This record gives sequence, structure tokens and C-alpha cells, in this order.
Amino acid sequence: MSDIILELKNITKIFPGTKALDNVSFQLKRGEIHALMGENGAGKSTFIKVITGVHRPEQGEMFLGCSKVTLQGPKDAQKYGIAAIYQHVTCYPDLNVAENIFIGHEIRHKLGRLNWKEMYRISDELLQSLGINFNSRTQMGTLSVAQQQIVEIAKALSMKAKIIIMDEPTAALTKRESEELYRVTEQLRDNEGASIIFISHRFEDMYRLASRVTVFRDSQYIGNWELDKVSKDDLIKAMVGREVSSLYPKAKTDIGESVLELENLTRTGYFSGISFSVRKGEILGLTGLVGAGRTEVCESLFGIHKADSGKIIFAGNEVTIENPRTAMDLGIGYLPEDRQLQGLILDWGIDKNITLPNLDQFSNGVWLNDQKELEIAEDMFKKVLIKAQSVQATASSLSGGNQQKVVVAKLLTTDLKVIILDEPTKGVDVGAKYAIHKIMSDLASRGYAVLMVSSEMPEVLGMCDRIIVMKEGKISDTMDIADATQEKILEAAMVKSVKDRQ
Amino acid sequence: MIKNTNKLSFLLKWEWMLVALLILINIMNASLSPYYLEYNNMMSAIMAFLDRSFMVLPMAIIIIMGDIDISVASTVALSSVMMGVSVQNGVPMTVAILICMATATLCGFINGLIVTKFKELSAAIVTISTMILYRGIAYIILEDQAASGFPLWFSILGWGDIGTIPLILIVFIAFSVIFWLILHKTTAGRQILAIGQNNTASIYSGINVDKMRLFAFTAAGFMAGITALFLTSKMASTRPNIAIGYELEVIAMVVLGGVSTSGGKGKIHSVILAIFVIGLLKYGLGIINIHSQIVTIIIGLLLIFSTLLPSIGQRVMSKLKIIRQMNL
Amino acid sequence: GQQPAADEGKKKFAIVFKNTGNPYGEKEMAGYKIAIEEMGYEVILKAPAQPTVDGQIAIIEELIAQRVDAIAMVANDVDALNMALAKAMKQGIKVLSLDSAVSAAGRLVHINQADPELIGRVQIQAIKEMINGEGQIAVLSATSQATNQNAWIEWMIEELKEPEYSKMELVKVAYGDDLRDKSVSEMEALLKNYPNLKGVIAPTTVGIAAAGLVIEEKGLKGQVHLTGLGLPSEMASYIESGICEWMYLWNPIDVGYLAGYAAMALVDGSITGAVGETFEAGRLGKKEIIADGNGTQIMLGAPFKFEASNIAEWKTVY
Amino acid sequence: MEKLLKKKNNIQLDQFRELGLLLFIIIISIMVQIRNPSFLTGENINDLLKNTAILSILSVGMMLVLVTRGIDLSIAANMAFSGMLASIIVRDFPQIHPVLIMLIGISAGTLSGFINGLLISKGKILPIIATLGMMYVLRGSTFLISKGQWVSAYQFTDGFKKMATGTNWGINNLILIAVAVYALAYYFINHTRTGRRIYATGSNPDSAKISGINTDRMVILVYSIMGMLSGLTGVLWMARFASAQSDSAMGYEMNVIAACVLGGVSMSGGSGKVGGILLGSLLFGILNNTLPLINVSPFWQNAIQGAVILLAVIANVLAKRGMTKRNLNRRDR
Ligand SMILES: Nc1ncnc2c1ncn2[C@@H]1O[C@H](COP(=O)(O)OP(=O)(O)OP(=O)(O)O)[C@@H](O)[C@H]1O
Ligand SMILES: Nc1ncnc2c1ncn2[C@@H]1O[C@H](COP(=O)(O)OP(=O)(O)OP(=O)(O)O)[C@@H](O)[C@H]1O
Ligand SMILES: [Mg+2]
Ligand SMILES: [Mg+2]
Repeated sequence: MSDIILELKNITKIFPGTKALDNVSFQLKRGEIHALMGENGAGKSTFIKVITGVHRPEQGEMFLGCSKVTLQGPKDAQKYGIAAIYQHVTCYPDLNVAENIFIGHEIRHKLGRLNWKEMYRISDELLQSLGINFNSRTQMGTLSVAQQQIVEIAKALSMKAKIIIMDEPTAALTKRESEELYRVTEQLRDNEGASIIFISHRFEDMYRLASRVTVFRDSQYIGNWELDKVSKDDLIKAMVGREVSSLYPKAKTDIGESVLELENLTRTGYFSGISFSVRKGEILGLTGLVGAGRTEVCESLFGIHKADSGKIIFAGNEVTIENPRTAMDLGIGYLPEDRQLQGLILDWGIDKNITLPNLDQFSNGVWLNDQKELEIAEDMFKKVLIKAQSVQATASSLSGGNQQKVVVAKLLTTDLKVIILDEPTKGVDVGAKYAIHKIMSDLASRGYAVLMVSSEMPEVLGMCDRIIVMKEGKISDTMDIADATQEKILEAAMVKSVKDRQ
Repeated sequence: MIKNTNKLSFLLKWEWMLVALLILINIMNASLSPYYLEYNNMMSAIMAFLDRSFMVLPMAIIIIMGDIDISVASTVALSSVMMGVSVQNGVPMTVAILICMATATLCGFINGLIVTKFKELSAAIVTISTMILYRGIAYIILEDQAASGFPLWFSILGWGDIGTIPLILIVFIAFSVIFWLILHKTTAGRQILAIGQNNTASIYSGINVDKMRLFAFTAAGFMAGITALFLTSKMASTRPNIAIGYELEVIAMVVLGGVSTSGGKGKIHSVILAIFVIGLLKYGLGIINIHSQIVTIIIGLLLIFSTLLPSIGQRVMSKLKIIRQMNL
Repeated sequence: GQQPAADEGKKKFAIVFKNTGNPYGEKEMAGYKIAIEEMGYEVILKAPAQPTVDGQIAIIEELIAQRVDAIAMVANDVDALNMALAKAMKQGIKVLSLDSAVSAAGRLVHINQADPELIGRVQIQAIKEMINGEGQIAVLSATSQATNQNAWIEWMIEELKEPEYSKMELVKVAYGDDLRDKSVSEMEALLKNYPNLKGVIAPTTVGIAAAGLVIEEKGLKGQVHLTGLGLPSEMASYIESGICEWMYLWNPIDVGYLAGYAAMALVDGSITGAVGETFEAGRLGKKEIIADGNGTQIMLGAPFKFEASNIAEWKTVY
Repeated sequence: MEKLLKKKNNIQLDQFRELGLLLFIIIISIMVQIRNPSFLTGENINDLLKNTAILSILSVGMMLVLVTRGIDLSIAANMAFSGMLASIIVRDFPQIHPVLIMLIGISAGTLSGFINGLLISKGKILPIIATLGMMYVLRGSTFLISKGQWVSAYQFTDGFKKMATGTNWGINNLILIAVAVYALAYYFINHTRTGRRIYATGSNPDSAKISGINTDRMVILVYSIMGMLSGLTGVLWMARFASAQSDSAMGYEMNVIAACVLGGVSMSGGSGKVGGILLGSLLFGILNNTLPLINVSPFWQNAIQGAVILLAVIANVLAKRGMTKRNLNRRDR
């Protein structure tokens, strides 16, 4: 029997206007965890969708074991034992967790009646093995993005697939959940004999898990390496095509007076007694486990949901923030967590997306000025290094990282004092990540106050001046960057909840 | 640039489809009836279908924002009845007109208020309820009576000309221009499109979504009031069952005008073309005495096929595009 | 536009009914057609898809555009068509109404199928005979704003004031809106609210058929009596089974036929619509124009009584 | 502990809508009963259910359509068409067995629904346009096949009328048919693969495609079911009222949609429950039945109906908000 379980040769996939994959080849060995890396827009997700039959390539062949296969659709791939966790969560918000897990491959009684008992049993087991303790009857829509991601993983597990593909599964996860995921993935390889393709922009994931790595760049295959025989810098060079000095270009800044202060801010059921201040020139990190309430705090600051009690003091005056407009007029900007749902109008061009928050800037209050709009957009387009066909390309045609850059660009058109960034580099490639970090650092040195929510430990440690750790709706610790270590942060984020569980 | 790389794709645009359709209808009508192209007849045809078309404009905006307003016809009825009752009770006509417009605007405002204060409810269920409610109130007011006794000058609205152009046409053109400018040339229009595309992202982008929705529903009420004025003037009397079933006609015109019912897309000029396509088609078939039920069938088929063709065309176009790229 | 020469000479007569798909209307239009074609003119039959005023206004505009010679209206509203019809008359088109009238200002003459007073009174007399002059009665009408029905109901109330009806009580006028489902539930509600109800008058064909259906279903034949106005075809099964002993209606074909001859007389100038004028109405013989409020009208005659003995021959006709 | 609480609350929230509606129905019933004691009699309840049967059957189909993010405006026209077709066959060939005729009516309805589904899934036309177009086409066609004539009571065979007016085990056939439809629907939706996949399709069509669900087939199926039920109710309508007109059931689609939304079906797809629409249709039926019964002036009936629907949905939202708030307070930390 051959050592290669899956092979793709000379795959080309064309979207109207884009060549997403150009003559790409790939090999997956039996029982290995194979990392697939590349910049945003390199074609990784498209490649995955070719393997799972969602897209049909214009050219190329696919071999499973030794036999050539042609997939007519996702159904075929499922039949051959290929399962995938897609980059953008593909869940059914109206259905419950068990239904989400089993849709498409339901368990049935002899006569065709659905076997709910069995499905709930297996779902609960799967969730437990993933270290999750919500019930499988919970409605999917009430879960957080990260929790949904975990359900997606359970779904792939439930298919008992021989080949499992994970497209940036850790993007929304914190360290702790990532660890669970590593454990499960290794278990799959060792106990079930599955072969796994793992896409991630995080080097820690890759070094921790994979044994081999394939790199794509600009829709093309660059090469593949044994992981222990290639250095991080060489990999980055392969991916980006040039050297990237450091991922965390944090410049030292003079930290000034406080701009935004919270006093005892409380929103019943979500967070309580939150007090902290963000200062001029400072990058303040807000971290914690998924569901700790960080997003909710930021949204209250931005006027999405009003807090029930407590004070918000902006530039010395107490303010009430009715809605995002008041927040923006004050000078508070927010980069939301879910770029597709909250950040972008997917059908629109990059230009119109960028100018949306600040239409007044290129209009005389009422009338639009197309020329001026295009200029501003072009300007931003270049500033944040968006990779796209043109400034008018639709947002939906961009890769994840480039979409994120558009959302960042939206913030920069407005005249702000405080910038809140919620998971700004989630699912963003090294190059873009560097670019976004650079922008953050620049903003801070220009005197902006930056509040960054992040679940990625190295990022928090690399970029922030101060770190606040939240746990279950409350601040559990505040530390200066000089005193901060991974261990301290993790302890502040978890200890109490570990105690609770006993 | 993806845009306009292909000349054919430009022709596939909805508004050109409608223009072609309009020309085709005119040729057909003119060849079938010797009376069709006479100026007077054409003008009275236009007068016959323009009254309800005032509501098409705000409806387009509302549908673009991802909502719908099913209560517009009932709003026409209630405001018209209010005006009629006022006149019958000796209120001067000018004041009665104001009452009509105020009632209609209020009806729209109430819709908007409920829809924005209770976001959990879809606009459809809210306006289905107010559709029943508003007409119900009209019945309570007038019962089985008709209200008439409007002064003679009031009939100018529905029947009068300025020069040789019907007054209603002039008013309609004025409103069309206003709505066109709002949607296509102002920041408010851009925001309306954004809300329709992605409500959540619009909120995060600092757009006051509630204000815009409230505005749109209120505008729908106001325009229903304008319809009520013209319609009542045309009939010189009013009853609670006036304008029954207009809501579907209005919605049909909006969707034929290429406005996506899932929101975020639409053009006022296409919608106006659609009004004329349906109106003139109906009129043309009318003066060659085609049975009105067959006209109904033809309108139905028109609705289906005029949307089917571009959807097929689009698919063919993107196939062609991929083939061309392969050869590059 | 250029007109074909053949068209010039041939006079065009139009009739506009309330809506399509109504057999009663089809018969009225058929009668009109017979009359016009007897004289060799061209006839145009029209009706909007829905029974609405604006549908009829649009049709009037279309007829004006075609330069017809006469329009006979069966109106969906008494007043609301006046402006449109005035426009037609200004262009020299002769306008008359039949069955459901337009007000005097909008027409030259009206063809009345039967005297509203007579229709109202005769139904009360019928129900009195059925229930032996004693007990509660109710009316199940069409919509609350139907002009014809309302006029008849007024005359019913007038008739009930006579001393001979002192033991009869009209308990309610219900409206079924000429909808099957609504008429049935209104009828059911009547029976529940007035357990002692002895008779029901339904002066509309959907209503009377719905009432017949409910009485049959609940096995109340003989306890609750039914009369009114209805199409023989719709009521045949209830008249044959005795649920409705008898009812009234005129012949819609004759109504249309008379309107046809009146229209032709107006067009050829032999009448102008003034009181006292007379004309020959084909097989109906000589007819005279009489006063009607501030307008004028032509009477067809008394309503026809349908009962078990004659229903079989009429049910297939209309 | 907290998780346990959360689970319980979820269930409560889910079922809240139905409970609220039920409460509303009970309150109205009590009020009416006080005004008119003949409301809660066996006979009246029988009438009420009989008159609500057709609405409730259609709600089942409409719910499935709404679940897939669609809408069907052609149902009333479809009823008229299928019913008229069946009636014409009864009139012209009275010897044919009524059940066979009903099957013909159902087939005609299903075919129309199938065309809707085809236009929407394969033709990529928006549901509202496709079905609005079909509504016009079917209304016109009904007129054409009937040539403007009605089919009257005497032209129907007794067997045909019995399908809707007859009884079995003392219960009216319409009610029995509705019960059967609901039982089948409940089983189909909750216990078959296809049923769940319809919900998945509505909840997230793109994901459904990626999961290998043939979403086109689901859409066609849903509209065909809607058409089938329209055909069925169309025939029953004609049999029930012993008369077929081409404008039968005019505007009925709005009632059905309103009943569904009242029953908690979301117009944006993905959610809707059999229990909910049953209560929604029932509330609608009760309003229609009771307003004449408590002698409300006919001129007030419309306004009252509109106000009640509006109040019911708003009260529901308010109660739900209060409930959410209580839950949040409880899990405050
Ligand atoms: N449905 C589509 N239509 C048109 N273009 C598309 C579509 N999907 C992807 N593309 C384009 O194909 C290219 C590859 O995108 P893909 O999503 O595969 O990138 P990726 O490597 O997964 O990036 P990321 O790391 O950001 O997820 C991009 O240029 C993208 O814009
Ligand atoms: N739709 C919802 N319904 C109920 N509870 C929710 C919902 N969304 C979030 N929560 C709860 O609110 C709390 C805070 O969630 P939030 O999303 O703000 O956390 P976070 O720290 O930003 O986590 P994440 O990294 O997932 O964004 C959590 O307990 C979460 O379970
Ligand atoms: Mg990707
Ligand atoms: Mg968050």
C-alpha cells in the first residue's frame, strides 16, 4: 500500500476575475499532520474546497490512495472519508448543537426515523472529549464564535473521516482551547489513524503539531519541507517572498494622560464592576479566556449595548454613549470581532467599504462626491497594503486577511482618539499581521490610545504596554508589561474557573 | 478592472432590459391599435396608473433596506376617509388635505416606530397587522357610507392638466427626481444601501439605522397620503375599501424594477421604468380589448420571465469569463 | 392614427360589468350582446379582474380611447365613477347604467332590474308567509357598503313597520362580504346568538347559498326558513330539498338585453333619457322612461319567483 | 451549576412563545365565554375547528416555505385553480369517484407548487416574484378553465361534498384531515432526515450546500408540499362550500402568512414549530369565530383583528425581554 493517501496534481481554479490556484500540486502522507501555510489570499481555503468538492477545478487531477477520483460535490468527498472544518464557521444558528454536528450524516433507526437518543449521546461524548461543557441541545446561535468553532470540530470528528482538514481552527481560540485542540488532533492521528491537513497563520500551532509543511504563495505552490529541517525565518521568506524582521514592531512611546476611563461599568449578566483607564500613546491589552466578556465591554464603550450602571469618562467629562455614532463623534473607534458580519459589506467594493463610516468627509453633508471618495479609498488602500485586483474589487472576493485590512482601513478614515481593536489579527497572515501591528504601533506613537482585545498570548506580550486580564465578567488582574509572563496571565485568566469545576 | 470589460454585460443590466421591454411594448401596442399613440390617450393612460405609483418610490427604499411595508394601501384608505369625513363635516378643503397628509404620515410613522422599537418583529408582521388595523379604523369611521362633497377644484388633482401635461405626471416626475437624488446622490442613500446589505455592519459603521428606518416608513406614509389625494380626487368620493389590493401591485412594480427583496440593491430609475412597463402594457392590452384575466396572466408571465432571463444570462456570462481567463 | 374605413361606419357599444368570473355578470353581458348583435353593431364586453372602482375607471379610459358610441355601466360604486363618465359624455359617448346604478349626474338613464321598494317588500312578505307571521328574523347581506342590498334592506325595514308584522322582529343584519367562508361563519353565529331564529333573508347569491348550506348541515330544515335573492343554479339544490321554499330574482339576460336596446336608442337619438320618452326594446316590447329621484330610469318588471316547480328549467340557464 | 441553569432557561425561552399564545387564547376564550355562554359548547367548538381547518393545513406548508427563507403568495390562487379543476370534473363527470377527483386536484396543486420550486431553485428567481407571478397566472387560468362560470351546489355530487362535510367517529372530516396533516408534519419535521435538512437549508443555505445537502431539491420539495396542501385545501374548500368560483379564497394567503408569523415562524428563515403555527391558526380562527358571536359591529371587526394581532406580537416581545432580563440577573456574577 502506498504511503501517500491523498495527492493533487496541477490544480487550477479560476473565479471570474481571479486565478485562485495556478497549477498547484500537493501530497498528504498517511497518518501525518501536514501544515499548509501562505499569505492571505494565497489560495489555501480555495484549495481545501477543491479537495472537499465544494469547488470544481478547471484543471488538474486528484488521487485517493492510488485511484483517481473526480468529485461531483461535497457529498462525494464525504463518501471518500474527507471531512473539513472551514475557515468561516458554517453553522446553522437556528438548529441545536447535535443537529449541527449530524446534519448531512444523520443516524437513523431501521425504518428511517431519526435516532435522536443516539445522536445526543454521541454529541455529548464528543463535546466532553473536547473539554467543553455545554449541552448538545443548546441552540447554535447562542454560542460564541469560538464555541461554534469547537462544534465544527466535533462535527468533523463525528464523521469518522480518514482525512480531516482544518482551515484556521485556532484563529478564534485562546491558548487553553488551542491546547485541547492539539490534544484531540494528535489523538485522531494516533488512535484513529487519520491524516490531517492543518492551516494556520500561527507558527506555534505548526511547530507544536505538524511534521511537514507546504507553502503556497500567489496561488502557486512554493515547496514543502520537513518541519525539523526548516527554520522559521526561511519559512517566512518562502511565504512572504522577502524577510520580515520581527512580528511585533512595537516602538517605545511616551504615555500621556488618560483619555478614556471606566468606573464600575456593569451590564447585568455580561460583566460587572469594570474599572480601568486607557492613556494617550498606550496600547492596553485586554485578554482572557473565550467568553470572559471582553467583547461585551468594548461594545458597551462603542454604544452597541448600553451598560446598566457605572460611568464612562472621556477626556475628563462623563459621557453617555447612546449609539456608535455618538462614540465615533467623540472619537472612539471600534474594530469589531467578526469582520464578515460586523465589519464589511461583502457585496461592495473595497472603496465603498472604507468610506462608509465617514461619508461626511467626502460629501458636503448631503451630496456624495465620487471623485473624492475614490481618492480617500485609494490612499487607505495603499496605506494598509491591501492585496486585491483594484480598489473596487468586492470585499467578498478578498481573502480573510485582506478583508481584515479593509476593516482596519475603515477605522483610519475617521478622526479618532481612542481605538478599540477586537482580535485585530485573527486569521491574518504573517505579512499582514506585521502590517497591522505596525499600524497599531504608529497610532500609539502618534498619541492615540489603543485598547486591544486579543486571545493570542505572544501578541499581547509583544505589543502591549499594560495588560488587563478578564475572567467571567470581572477584571481578575492588571499588570505592567515588565511584570507580565504567559504563566501569570494564564493563571489570572483560569485559576478560579478551575477551582469552580471541582 | 472587472467592470465593463465586456460590452455585453453592460447590456445585461436590468435597466436596459426594461428599456428594451418598454420599446417592445410600445411597438406592439402601436401596431395593434390605431389609437394607442394619440397624445391624449397616452396621457390619460399615464394618469390611470400613476396614482399608485407614488407609493412605489418609498417602497423601493424600504425594500432596499431589507424591510417591507404591506400597510400602504390601508394607509391610503384611512387618510382618504379622514379627509372625506372632514369635508363632510364642513372642514375647508385645504385643511382637509392637510388632515389627509398628516394622517398618512402618522400611519407611516407609527409603523416605523413599532418596527424600530421592537426589532424582534419583522416589518412584514408589523405592517400586516397595521394593514388590517388601519383599514379597520377607516371602516369604523365611515361604516357603509361614502364620503363625498369635495369642492370642484379638488378634482383638478386627478383630472387636471398644466398646459397639455397632466398635473399628476408633473408631480410624479418631481417626486421621482427627489427620490432618485436621495438614493443615488446623497450620503443618506449610500447609508440606505448599506443597511440593506448588512444591517449589523452598518450599525458598527456608525450609521443611525433606527433613524433611517423610521424615516423610510414615515416617507412611505407620506407618499401614501399623496396617492390618497390623487385617488380621491379622481373618484370625487371615498369609501373605506378604496385602494384595496394596491400593496401587491406596488410591490410587483418594485421587484420588476430590479430591487432585490433581500435588500441592498436597487435603482430608482429602473423602478420608474417598471412602473411604465406594467402601466403601458396593461393599457395597451386594454384598448385592444384583451380580456382582463388574460392581461393578469400576461403580467404574471412578464414578472416571471423578465426575472428569469437575466438570471440565466448572468450565469452564462460568468461561464464565458472563466473560459476567456483559461485561455490567457 | 389612420382608421380603417370599415370601422368608421360600424357603431361600437360597450358594457362594463363589476368584475370577471361572475356568472350573473356573464349573463347580463350576454343579454347586452344579443341585443346589439340583433341590430348588427359591434359589441365590447369588459370587466376588471377585481370588483374595484379604479379598475372600472381604467376601462372607461380605454373605451374613450377607442371612441365607442355607448357605455353601459354596472357600477362598483354609485359616485366614484362620475368624473370618468362625465369625461366620456363630454366626448359624445352615451352613458347609461344598469343593475347597479351610477348616480344621476354620471348617466343618461338607468336600467332598473326591479323596483327596490318592491324587492325589499316582497322578501319580507315571503318570510312572513314562511314563518306564519311570528318570530325572529335576520338578514345576511353582502358587504356592508353594497348599494343595491342596502337600498333593499331599507325597504325591508320600512315594510316591517306595517302592523301585520308586529309579531316579527328583525334581530340583526349580518354581512358576509360575498365571501363563502365569512358568510358561513356569520350564518353560524346568527344561529348561535339567536337560538329562536325563525327566518333568514339573504338578498345576495353567495349569502343565500351559504345560509342554505348551514341550514342543511345543521339539519335545521323546517325550523329556520330561508328566502332572498339568488342565482337559480346556485340555489337549485336547496330549493329542490325544500330548505329554501322559494326565492326571487330577475332574469339577468333580460336586464342586459334591455340595456342594449336603450343604448342603441340613445345613440341613434330616438331617446335622450328624459322622462316620458318611449322606445322599442326588441322582444321585450315597448318601454317607457320614468323618473327616479333626480334622474331617470327604465323598469324591467317585477322579480321572478323561483320555486320547486320551476327551478329545474332555470338552473341550467343562469 | 451555572450551565445547568442556562440549559433550563433555554428550554423556557424556546417554548415561551407557544405558552404566551396559549395564555392569550385562554384569556380571550374566557372573556368571550362570559359575554356569550354558547362559545364553549361542543357545537361551536366543532364549527370553530371546522372553519379553522383549512387555514391551519395551509399554515403547515407556509411554515416550511418560510423556514427556507421563501414566501408563497400563490397559494390562494392555487387553491382556486385546483379546486375549480376538481369541481369542473365533478360537474362534467359525476360518475368519477370523489377521492380520485381529489387526487387530481392535489396533483394540479402540486404541479403548480413544483413549478414555483423550479423557478426559485433552478431559475434563481426570488420567491416573492416567482410566486406573485404564479399567483397572477393561476388566477387568470382559473378563469379560463371555468369560462367565467361557477360550479353550483346542484352540480356537485353528494360524495364530493361529503369529503368536507361528512363525519367519521362523530368528528368532521375537515378536522380529521387537519389532525392527520399535523401528525404527519410533526413526524416529518422532527423525525426524518429530510425534515431537518429543510431547516438546515433555511438556517444557512451556503453551509447546507457545503455539507452536501441538495438545497435546490429541498426548495423544490418545500414548494411542492405547499402546492400539494393548496391543492388539497382547494378541493376541500369547494366541497365545503358547495360552490366553485374563480375568485374563491381571494387574499387568503395573507391570513395564512399572518397565522404563521403569529405562531412564531421567522420570516428570515430557519425557525418555526408545528405547535406554534397550530396555536397561531387557532387564534386566528377564534377571532373570526367570536367577533360575530359577541355581536361586535361588523365595522369594528377588522380593526379589532388588527389590533389583537399587533398586541399579541408586541406583548410576546415584551414578555420575552422580561424573561431574558430575569435570566441575566440570575446568572449575574
Ligand atoms: N468565491 C470567490 N469568488 C471570487 N474570488 C474568490 C472566491 N473565493 C476566493 N476568491 C479569491 O481567490 C483567492 C484565494 O483565496 P483563499 O480564500 O483561498 O485564500 P487563503 O489562502 O485561504 O487566504 P486566508 O489566509 O486569508 O484565508 C483570493 O484572491 C480570493 O480573493
Ligand atoms: N448571544 C448570546 N446569548 C447569551 N449569552 C451570550 C451571548 N453571546 C455571549 N454570551 C455570553 O456573554 C459573555 C461574554 O461574551 P463575549 O463574547 O463578550 O466574551 P469575549 O471575552 O469577548 O469572548 P470571545 O473571545 O469569544 O469574543 C459570555 O459568558 C458568553 O457566554
Ligand atoms: Mg483562507
Ligand atoms: Mg470577543
